[in-house]
Amino acid sequence: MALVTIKRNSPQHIAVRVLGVLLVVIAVLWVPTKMTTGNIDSMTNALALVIAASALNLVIGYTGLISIGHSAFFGIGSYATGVLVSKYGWGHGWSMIFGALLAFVFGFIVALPALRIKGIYLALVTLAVAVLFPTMMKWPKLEWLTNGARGISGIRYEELPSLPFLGELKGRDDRTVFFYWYAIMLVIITVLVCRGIVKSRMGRALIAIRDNEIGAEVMGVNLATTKTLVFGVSAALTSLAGSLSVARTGVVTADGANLTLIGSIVFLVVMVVGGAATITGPIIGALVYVWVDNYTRTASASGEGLIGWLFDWSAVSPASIILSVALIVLMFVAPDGVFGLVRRLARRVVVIK
Amino acid sequence: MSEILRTHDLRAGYGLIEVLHGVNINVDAGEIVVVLGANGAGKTTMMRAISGMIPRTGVVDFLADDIAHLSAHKVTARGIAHVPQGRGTFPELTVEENLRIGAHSRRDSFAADIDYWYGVFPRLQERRLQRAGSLSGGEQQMLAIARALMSRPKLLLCDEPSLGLAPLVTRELFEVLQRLNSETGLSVLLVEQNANLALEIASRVYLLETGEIVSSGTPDEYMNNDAVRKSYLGH
Amino acid sequence: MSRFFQYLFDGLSSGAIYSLLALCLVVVYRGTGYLNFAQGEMSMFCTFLVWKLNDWGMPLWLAAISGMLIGYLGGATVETTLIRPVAKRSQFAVFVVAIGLFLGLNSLAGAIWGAPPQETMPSLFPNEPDDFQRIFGASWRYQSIGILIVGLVVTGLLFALFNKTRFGLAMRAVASNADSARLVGVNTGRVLAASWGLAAAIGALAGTMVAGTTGEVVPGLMFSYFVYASAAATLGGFDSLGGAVIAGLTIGVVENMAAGYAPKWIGQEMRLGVALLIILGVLLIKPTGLFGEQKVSRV
Amino acid sequence: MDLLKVDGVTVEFGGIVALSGLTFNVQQGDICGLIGPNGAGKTTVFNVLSRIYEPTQGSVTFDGVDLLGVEAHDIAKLGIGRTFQNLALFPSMSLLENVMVGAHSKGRVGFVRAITRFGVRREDRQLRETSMALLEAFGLAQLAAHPAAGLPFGTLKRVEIARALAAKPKFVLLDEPASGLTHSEVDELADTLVRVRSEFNLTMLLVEHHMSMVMKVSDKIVVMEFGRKIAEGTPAEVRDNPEVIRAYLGTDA
Repeated sequence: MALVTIKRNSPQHIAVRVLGVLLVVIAVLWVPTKMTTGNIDSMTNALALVIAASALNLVIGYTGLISIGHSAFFGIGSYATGVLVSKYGWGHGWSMIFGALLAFVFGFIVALPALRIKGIYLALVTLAVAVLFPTMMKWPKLEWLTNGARGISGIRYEELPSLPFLGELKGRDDRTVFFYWYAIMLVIITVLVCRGIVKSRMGRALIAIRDNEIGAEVMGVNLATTKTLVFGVSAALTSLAGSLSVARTGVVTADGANLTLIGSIVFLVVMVVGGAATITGPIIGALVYVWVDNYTRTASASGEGLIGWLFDWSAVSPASIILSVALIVLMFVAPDGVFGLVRRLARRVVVIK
Repeated sequence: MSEILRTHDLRAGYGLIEVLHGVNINVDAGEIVVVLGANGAGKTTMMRAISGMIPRTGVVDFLADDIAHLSAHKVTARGIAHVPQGRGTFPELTVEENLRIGAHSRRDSFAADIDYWYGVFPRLQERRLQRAGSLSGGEQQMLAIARALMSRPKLLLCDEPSLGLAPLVTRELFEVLQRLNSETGLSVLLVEQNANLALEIASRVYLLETGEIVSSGTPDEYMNNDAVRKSYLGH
Repeated sequence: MSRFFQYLFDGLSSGAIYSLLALCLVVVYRGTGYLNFAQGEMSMFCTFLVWKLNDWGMPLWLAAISGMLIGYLGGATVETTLIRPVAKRSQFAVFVVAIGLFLGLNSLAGAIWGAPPQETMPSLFPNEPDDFQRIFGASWRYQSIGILIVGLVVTGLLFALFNKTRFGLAMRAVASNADSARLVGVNTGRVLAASWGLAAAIGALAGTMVAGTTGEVVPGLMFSYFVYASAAATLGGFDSLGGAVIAGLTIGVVENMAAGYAPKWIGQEMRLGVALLIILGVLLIKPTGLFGEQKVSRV
Repeated sequence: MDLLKVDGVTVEFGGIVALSGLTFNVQQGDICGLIGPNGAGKTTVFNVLSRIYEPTQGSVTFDGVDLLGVEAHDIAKLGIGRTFQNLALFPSMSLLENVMVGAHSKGRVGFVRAITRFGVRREDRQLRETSMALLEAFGLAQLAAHPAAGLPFGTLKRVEIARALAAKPKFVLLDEPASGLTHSEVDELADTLVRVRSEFNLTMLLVEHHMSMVMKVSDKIVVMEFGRKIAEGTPAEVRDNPEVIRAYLGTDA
């Protein structure tokens, strides 16, 4: 069957893993030193999606609770940072922590209906949350806080921590690199949190809930606390992505792409395309997503190549069309996403026993 | 006697697991054939394979035509009615609607048939406008059988009709089956855990174990066989 | 008092559209157990087609009927080719495909017709400034009366279809117990395709009427209506046709009254918020909706 | 000593009575058989004991604790394990992980410790070892890494028993453990149950249709019909009870 068989924890296996980590480190270092400013910025954008999609993965992929309301948690992080930094003079770090706590509480509350209802009904609750959030932010009664539909702009970033490895914040180029490292740091936190949960008693409990709820309960899994807490953790992580993007762009508006239902859908697409219920999936998914988005945008604008020729008639960038077709096709050919597909192919060559 | 159903090397299962490992049975016109077997032996799977509810391989000859490739609704149209385990009535529909949908595969008028079944089961007529879900277990089983026969089938597949029924009701039910058989010549393939009663009305018996037919014979042979008595009759 | 009647009437008119779209959701849900997240986008896309046919010179009512036919075929095709094959795998796969359709149809419409200026859409009903009737001091526009009548007629036809025809009985049988429906000879595949087709056709009609009131067709045309319809279907219990209609009309009236009587707190901005809070409230208090049936789950 | 006391328990679903005034006790260390026709309410009893169904009347006492005051997820902590008639395994998990989830109520790592990795490795290592030992005891060690999905029914039935034992319960509820097994496997299972009972110092409530097995392993048998108890006693007593023969075992034709 497979060409090579490697024993688990043998020197070869450890060597393969070390090599893998090394490649990732090289790639991470390569981006800010060799890429153009625009591309580094795209990578930062991708990293924000990694955070949001990984967080969503905890809820959908592992626990099996459908949510299309995560854009609201992204929004909570965005507004927490926007409001606290620009109106109350908080530092970015503290605003981010506050946003995460707030999102945790909110996630916890949103998950409460999940204790009684399932499937589409839960999806509807989260739909309501996703649509309600931007509406609330534009509500005239909250205008004193949120600036209504105008949103908050000119959020300063000078007070971000300038740790030595993050570099100094001087000039435009440095700023891009700075936020890249800032994002990497948050991605590492997110991945460690997700991986920590998944590879533990709680992670097994999550999958048990997804696979068979009654079985899980009889084994002693407390459905109520487990579901609400995982939703809370997921919401808190998603809000980090929101804080990050506000710090990066200095602007927050209620209709910003990631704060509306479209944002939730994008997170979902990233998660599914990469591969649900895996740690690596959302990372791959985000890279694929941002690459497709950028590539089709430039190709269709210049009318070059296959994309330009195929979508000659299109009034706007066909990125979403391509992604939605990809999403549907993936459900047919590789329901476990790109990472699942790669892993299946890799197992034909190497098997770890 | 003319043969109505014959399966040859019938295999079926769920997902990757094969439950039926090549079953060969036949039913002649006017017979009541009983299949005995333990829990999990594959009795329900066999019934579902014959009526096209699950993918299957092998040959299912019905009135000399191979129907193994037909989907369930076409099998019904050919003249096989299947009363599934657990009755399978439509709980949200009324009793009368249940009977009407039973005639779905027919194009002719069936009002007389409904009256006929109300005559056979007067309790159904009393409850004709009630939702089937509100009927008692015995009434639901009557309804399920009447509904199946609304299509005027040539063969009735009956999967554990006594499930959850009081002994008295079960006896009544079996009497109805026997009467239908003798009066209309309806052929029946019956799967039953309540082997004692089933053997009373059977013309022939098959024994199914772990997905294979291990023996066949007359009811008398089975009632006098000690091993069978111990395993399936409980005494 | 005339204000009250004005809000009541406006509410019934918009509620009729919510009801229509909610009926689409219920028809699909009853047959298959799925919420069609792409329902609003399917309506929107069909509405663009209606507009295009009309633009090419077809009379509007003929264009609307053609749009419904195209919608029927499209809906049935989507069910057979995209939904049914993945439905065997998991409910989540169906959800993802529906999300894919949502995104795909939305961006496709944007790509074809998205560039400004927005496309102007005529109304199916007389819609000149003086086309109204004054009753109880409220102005009843012919367009609103027309929508209300169409809503009631479609509801009536659906009821007749479900309760009086052989095919309707088969649809209800499939919804009640799909396995048994196959055993009595119902071609369940055809019934499922038909229910998606039917939902898409009604959606096309609803979209055409919505575009007629706003006067333009845009890719985001049906989104808020989809949310309202979800609220109505939730309130009604998702498996009850009557429940969906009553809930749709109720939501229409409630949000119009709320926006009208509390302009400072709710106003036009928070109208959608009212519908969403209804979803949340109903699901927290009675998860199966007001008219839904509690199903006993067995282990 | 009575470990379990079920007293006058009634369960109704929308007007349908699934259990009516059911009363029986199970002694510490016994294997108690629970038999009766399909639909008699045996699985309902299990679902009451696992707190999945709420009785409308009656009381249940386990080891001196009022069971009806305990939440479903705390039942395992009290020392009650169970298997399911139609399996409630976690199909995407390996057999080893399934058994590890079985010991969930014994674990201590929550979200905070999981994220900070405090003591996670040690807990997992211990769990892995005890779970492997259980799989070995049921002859499933070579399948430990195999996902539960796709394995034969009979095998999965054994996995469920192993999973039920992972939390070291005092009392296990076995719902038709022998279904899907061949006759020789049923005999083997009967021996395993008796062995496991003394090894783990267990009390068992056993629902089963294979009469030979129930008669062989049970210390006491409770017979049910239509949600009621119609007889109770030793296997020999039950076998000769005319009421039981009428309702379940059947009379000579």
